[in-house]
Amino acid sequence: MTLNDTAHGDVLVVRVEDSRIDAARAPEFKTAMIERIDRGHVRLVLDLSKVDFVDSSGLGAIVSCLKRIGPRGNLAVAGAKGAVAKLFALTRMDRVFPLHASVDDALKSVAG
Amino acid sequence: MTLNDTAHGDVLVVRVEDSRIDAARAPEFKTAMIERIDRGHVRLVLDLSKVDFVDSSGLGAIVSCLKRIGPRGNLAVAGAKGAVAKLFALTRMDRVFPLHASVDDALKSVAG
Amino acid sequence: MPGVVRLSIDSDLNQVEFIARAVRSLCDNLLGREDAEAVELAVVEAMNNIIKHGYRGRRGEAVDVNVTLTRSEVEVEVVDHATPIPERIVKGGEPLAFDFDATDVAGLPEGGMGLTLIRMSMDEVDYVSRPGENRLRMVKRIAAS
Amino acid sequence: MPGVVRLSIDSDLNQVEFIARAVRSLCDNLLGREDAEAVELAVVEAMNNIIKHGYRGRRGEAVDVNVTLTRSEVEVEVVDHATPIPERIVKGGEPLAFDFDATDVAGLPEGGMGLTLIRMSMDEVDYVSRPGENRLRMVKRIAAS
Ligand SMILES: Nc1ncnc2c1ncn2[C@@H]1O[C@H](COP(=O)(O)OP(=O)(O)O)[C@@H](O)[C@H]1O
Ligand SMILES: Nc1ncnc2c1ncn2[C@@H]1O[C@H](COP(=O)(O)OP(=O)(O)O)[C@@H](O)[C@H]1O
Repeated sequence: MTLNDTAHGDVLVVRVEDSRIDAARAPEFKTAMIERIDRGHVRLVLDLSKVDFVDSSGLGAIVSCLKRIGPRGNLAVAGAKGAVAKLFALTRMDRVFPLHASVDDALKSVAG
Repeated sequence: MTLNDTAHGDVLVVRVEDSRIDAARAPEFKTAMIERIDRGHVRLVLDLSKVDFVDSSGLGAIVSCLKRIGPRGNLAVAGAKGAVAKLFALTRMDRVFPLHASVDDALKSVAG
Repeated sequence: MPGVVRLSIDSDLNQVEFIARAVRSLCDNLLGREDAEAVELAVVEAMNNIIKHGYRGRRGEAVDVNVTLTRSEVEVEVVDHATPIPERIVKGGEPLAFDFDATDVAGLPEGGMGLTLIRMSMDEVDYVSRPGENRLRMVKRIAAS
Repeated sequence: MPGVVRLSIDSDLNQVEFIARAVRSLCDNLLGREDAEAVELAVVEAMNNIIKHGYRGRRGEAVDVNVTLTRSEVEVEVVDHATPIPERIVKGGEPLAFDFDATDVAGLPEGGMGLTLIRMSMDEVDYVSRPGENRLRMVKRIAAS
């Protein structure tokens, strides 16, 4: 699981470089994200533009990150498309994570 | 196996509408082609532009057609690309059937 | 004439994506992109469940997937020889997995979504558990064109 | 961690394209297009031979294909329980299938090209025949990038 970090002011943009966040990869993804949150990155944009498949375990890991952040900050999702956007809609997690077409849009929504 | 016929003067252009000419389809393909030859169509252009896979059985069926035509006429191949063009090259059948990029080019080579 | 392919992997989460890719490629000519993606999701969720819950992460067991392609439907049958899904869960009626309060972050579900997703993604789902063998049969109908 | 998928079809030429598609999709991320096409051709030729010559067109028998994906190679093993390839053909040394006279139309080969194509398409090919089981193992190495 390769994650690419870019800081934008106090927001960290994390781009997932793998094409899948599935049950095999979710634990590693979650650990890597939690590690960033615990280092104090509580305003995050998760860039899923390179991801074309997420399963319920991957989605659960994303939800865990939001819980870890809690009231201290926020997590916005950018670039979800196709089957990935569909999963957020099916599970109604799009009510929790509004889907932003671009990282720029997501940055606005998560800025402190 | 769907074949699409277009007459150009005394040349019959036969376009293969399936994406594969493999061992499962070769007998039917051969029968349909031989039927055209036996009806007197001895100048043929075989348009493979929609085909993306031919195996040795499919190639053998094309060779059979040429044999059936014999010295009475000719068979030119148009539109072979990717794996199909590669098969003609690997088997050196490109010495027997020069590969024409377009049906127009093939028509010139086969005209009586 | 239907296409029938049997696929099999070890009970290892890392292998599931290979089945996913193979099943996708088998569906792709028959189903549109969205329906093929739905089948992929259902197959992945079913296999993950078997490996995580059925075999409890134990490797070295087989998970089999039978794919049948006809003019009217794609049928995927996932077969295992592990602990079955508990009957109360199979018979659980309408799933409430996604009926959560979106404003209560701490209460959001992190799991328990797989079976609901399977039901939502496919047109027919049935589960037959016999001693030593469980079969989850999932059907996606091909949209008339 | 290697990907290992077992695939199986009935001994029916109409089923071969499904294996071809599945194997293609498994190779596609690892091999370039040309190499993936070469693997597809070799697998199809091997399966056609088993069905035509090994099982003599008899349906209802299994043809198995094991695909192993590693960082360095794609290995495809085709397994059958039919008549083996005659030893004189396996040991036939360098194939002369394509050494024909292109100007002698009547003498052009219409068959006998499959095994030569398999050898040309793959980097390693070996064949092990034991009583009741034949294994054709074919390897395509992944080009260093
Ligand atoms: N193949 C299976 N074998 C045994 N138990 C299963 C299986 N699939 C599902 N279950 C049970 O059903 C529950 C709900 O499954 P699911 O909706 O996929 O969510 P999750 O896997 O995230 O818990 C699981 O927690 C498990 O107890
Ligand atoms: N799997 C097999 N089982 C039995 N005999 C085989 C098998 N594969 C090939 N052969 C034999 O080897 C010959 C050459 O095979 P091949 O080069 O593929 O050409 P073709 O299949 O067109 O004859 C076949 O004609 C057959 O006699």
